[in-house]
Amino acid sequence: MDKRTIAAAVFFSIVAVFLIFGALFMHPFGDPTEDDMDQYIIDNTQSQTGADNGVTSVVFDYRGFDTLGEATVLFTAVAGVILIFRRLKK
Amino acid sequence: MIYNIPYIAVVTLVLIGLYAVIMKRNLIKIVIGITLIESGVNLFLITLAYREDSVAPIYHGSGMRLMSLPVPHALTLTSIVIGVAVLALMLSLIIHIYKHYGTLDAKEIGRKEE
Amino acid sequence: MMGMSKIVKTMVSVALPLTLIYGLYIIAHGHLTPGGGFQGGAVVASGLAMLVVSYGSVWTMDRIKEKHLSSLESLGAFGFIGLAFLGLIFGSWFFNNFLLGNEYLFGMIGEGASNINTAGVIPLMNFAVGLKVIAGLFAIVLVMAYATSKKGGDL
Amino acid sequence: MNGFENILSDLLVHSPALIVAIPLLGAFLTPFFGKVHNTARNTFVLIIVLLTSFFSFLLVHDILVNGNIHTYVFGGGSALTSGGFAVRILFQVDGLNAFMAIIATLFAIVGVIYSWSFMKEHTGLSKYYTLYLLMIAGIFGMVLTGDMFNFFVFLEITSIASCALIAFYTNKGKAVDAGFKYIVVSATGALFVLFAIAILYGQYNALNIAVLASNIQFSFLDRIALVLLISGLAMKAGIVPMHMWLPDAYGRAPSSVTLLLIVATQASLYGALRMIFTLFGGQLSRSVNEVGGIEINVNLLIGAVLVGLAILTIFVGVLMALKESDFKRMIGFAAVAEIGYMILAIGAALTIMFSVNDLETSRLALNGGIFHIFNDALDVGLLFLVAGAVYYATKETSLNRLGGLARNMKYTTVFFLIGLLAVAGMPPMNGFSSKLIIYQSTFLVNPILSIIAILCSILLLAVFVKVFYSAFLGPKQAKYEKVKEAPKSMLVAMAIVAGIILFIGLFPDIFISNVVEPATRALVNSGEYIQYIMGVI
Repeated sequence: MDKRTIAAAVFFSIVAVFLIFGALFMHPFGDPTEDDMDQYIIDNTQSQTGADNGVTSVVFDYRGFDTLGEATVLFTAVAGVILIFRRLKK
Repeated sequence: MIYNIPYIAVVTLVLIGLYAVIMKRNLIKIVIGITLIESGVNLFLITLAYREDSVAPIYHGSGMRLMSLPVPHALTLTSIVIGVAVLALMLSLIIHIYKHYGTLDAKEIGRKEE
Repeated sequence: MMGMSKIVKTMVSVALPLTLIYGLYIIAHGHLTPGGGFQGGAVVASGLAMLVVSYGSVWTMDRIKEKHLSSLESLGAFGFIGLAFLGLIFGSWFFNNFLLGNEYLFGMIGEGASNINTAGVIPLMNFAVGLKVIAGLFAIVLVMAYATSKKGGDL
Repeated sequence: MNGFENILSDLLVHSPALIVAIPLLGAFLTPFFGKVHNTARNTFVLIIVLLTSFFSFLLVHDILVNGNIHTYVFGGGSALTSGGFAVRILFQVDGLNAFMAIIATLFAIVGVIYSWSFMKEHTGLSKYYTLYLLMIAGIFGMVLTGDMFNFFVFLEITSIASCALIAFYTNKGKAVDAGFKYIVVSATGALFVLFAIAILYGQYNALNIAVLASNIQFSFLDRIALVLLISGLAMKAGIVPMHMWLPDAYGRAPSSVTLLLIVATQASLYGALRMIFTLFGGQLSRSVNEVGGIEINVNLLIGAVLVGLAILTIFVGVLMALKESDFKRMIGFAAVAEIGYMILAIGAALTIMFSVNDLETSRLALNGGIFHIFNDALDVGLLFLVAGAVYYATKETSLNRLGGLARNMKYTTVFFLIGLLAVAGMPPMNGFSSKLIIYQSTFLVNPILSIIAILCSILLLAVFVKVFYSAFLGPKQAKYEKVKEAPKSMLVAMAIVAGIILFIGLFPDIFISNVVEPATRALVNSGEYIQYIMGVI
């Protein structure tokens, strides 16, 4: 047991205690304390976006910019992987 | 208490992952740890979406029943794709590290770098 | 890696078209049923990954270059952001759903009915993202498999 | 004339979106230009960056001169729907965002100019420029967004792009290892951030920063979220317990990439500031806790922890820089120390605000901290550019083998001298003016802190004077007989940064009153940011 392991173990146990307490403080499963924003989306999706699938309307319309970011992340990863495995000599 | 069991599961997953990241020396195990944290967080997001007695937010044939929240579904989708991207990059770096050092042990690599 | 046995190859050649059609179906119906560009793209890409597994990465790399996949992916990404820019031009906001309410293409507002001609730009974006994800995931799998194969190495 | 002004005001409205969208568009198109010709691609990238800078300038100018706050709703419509939900993603830009946007714009331009000759000998340049533009877009997204989840997405774009670029020299095992270390730390940090976002979403069912800030109650779960947010972002900012990735990543990456990495690090720091001062800002001022009959002021606790970490960061950075013999890694450790100075100022501001209740001094400290963000980027950036130029000319980074370069690389030597004086906080340079403010304000917290900070600064000077003496002065070496001065594009890039350093060093007041003050004001008056969205005063 070197010093680094002990420090890591202490850090880990602190995180564990706080997270488990946090889980006990969460609202009961299946009964969110606040759901007004999502209820608004559910009520208005069809008239505002025309889509039948609520999740797709959020993904591509209400939070479309996130999806652009997400597509960019995948693009970045592909570019990165190809860059890493490129041929080094011209 | 019984209603908090999904959250306990989430925290357990996250903690197992965190344990692997900070305690393990094998690079593949570190990557598995990060993936586990990621699954925990995704599970947490999906858990937040559920309302009792609800159906998926698709209108056709739902019969005006209570629907689960759509935003966490969208966030989880984004987060999963990001996870795939990070995983791909980490694994390709590991392939290269193995080519250079012939080992995946973090300590061994540190020694060979000196 | 020279690929797997004949049985596996035959099975893949039977399963591959079905997988592709299923994936494309998921992409096309993204705004109506569970799924969408990402999910359908992942299905198609996994079908193509089957090809890599059964026939070997060198065989696949001889036929499909990662350069072309990368261009295809750029095209998909460009289509996606291009639709967003069209929203800025025709709908006066970036990412505006400018096709909604027109009479010709995807303009209808589907009141409960599963009509594919609905939801404005969402189906088009699904196609763009689908193309992107197919090309992107397949490129990642192909490049990583090629890099670890015996003959391969750097691209 | 009127039509032109109309177009300009239209562009101003759309500029927050375009600043991010144009580099993304450029990144998607770069591979096609790469097929045509190398020069065509480089020109295209430069045009994209200049176009981005134009919109950034338009936006920043309006914010700094007129004091407006800009919002942009993606998809259109008003920011809030009936009932007060921010359903769509918002960009919200105030003084602090504008300040960060200035740094990102400046370094994007300088980095692309520098890359022009610096990278030209390598293969895979199409992908390099693609990732470079993606990193620029990611940084801009991080510093402009007003939505928590959007922040996370851009955080990931930045870290994935920078990880791939850190491992650019794939023939060197150390570079690949540095990239792996970076991606592990930043992926873990980003997942912490996402976890915190999920906790906040589960409680308040909102993702917009302003909406969340107006609802937040500082319950037990909120505190866990705050700690997760700060620790996740601190990992990415390189504060001491998690600093080990930083010198490796800074040192092994190509210098042009390091330039953007500095900005990415500071964007994470900006995120932490935004979370502390805006998201939890309304609650922090009255968060007194009772634990077993003893009253604990949470803010004072945060301030004290920050000050402690900062001193540790400065100390570790300087000591490791003393021992290091690799040129770029040494500058990396100096960068760790410089980050410590920023945290020191912010911690001192929090401590003063809640212990002495002296708003004027705490504002001064914040001014110093924010000013130092800019100065640190410039100083460390210039040093890395010089190190890159030396590497380009000699293909050598070990200080033990470098020597006598001043004869053949005159301009580079001058730029190194400027960077050296600036990073150590010597009078005519910009580092002096910000560090002086930091010393003044920390003196009020505890004189010892201020003395330690000054001593470390002097040590830093000693470190770099040693480098200057051994690498640039000293006897002429036979193997560096034919070393040439760096190419023009690299000299231009260094000259831009050095010129700004000298300008700010000579006229710090102009800069502070026009750029730093609005940022500090935005940071302290978080109510403005929140109420602009909520529409209630």
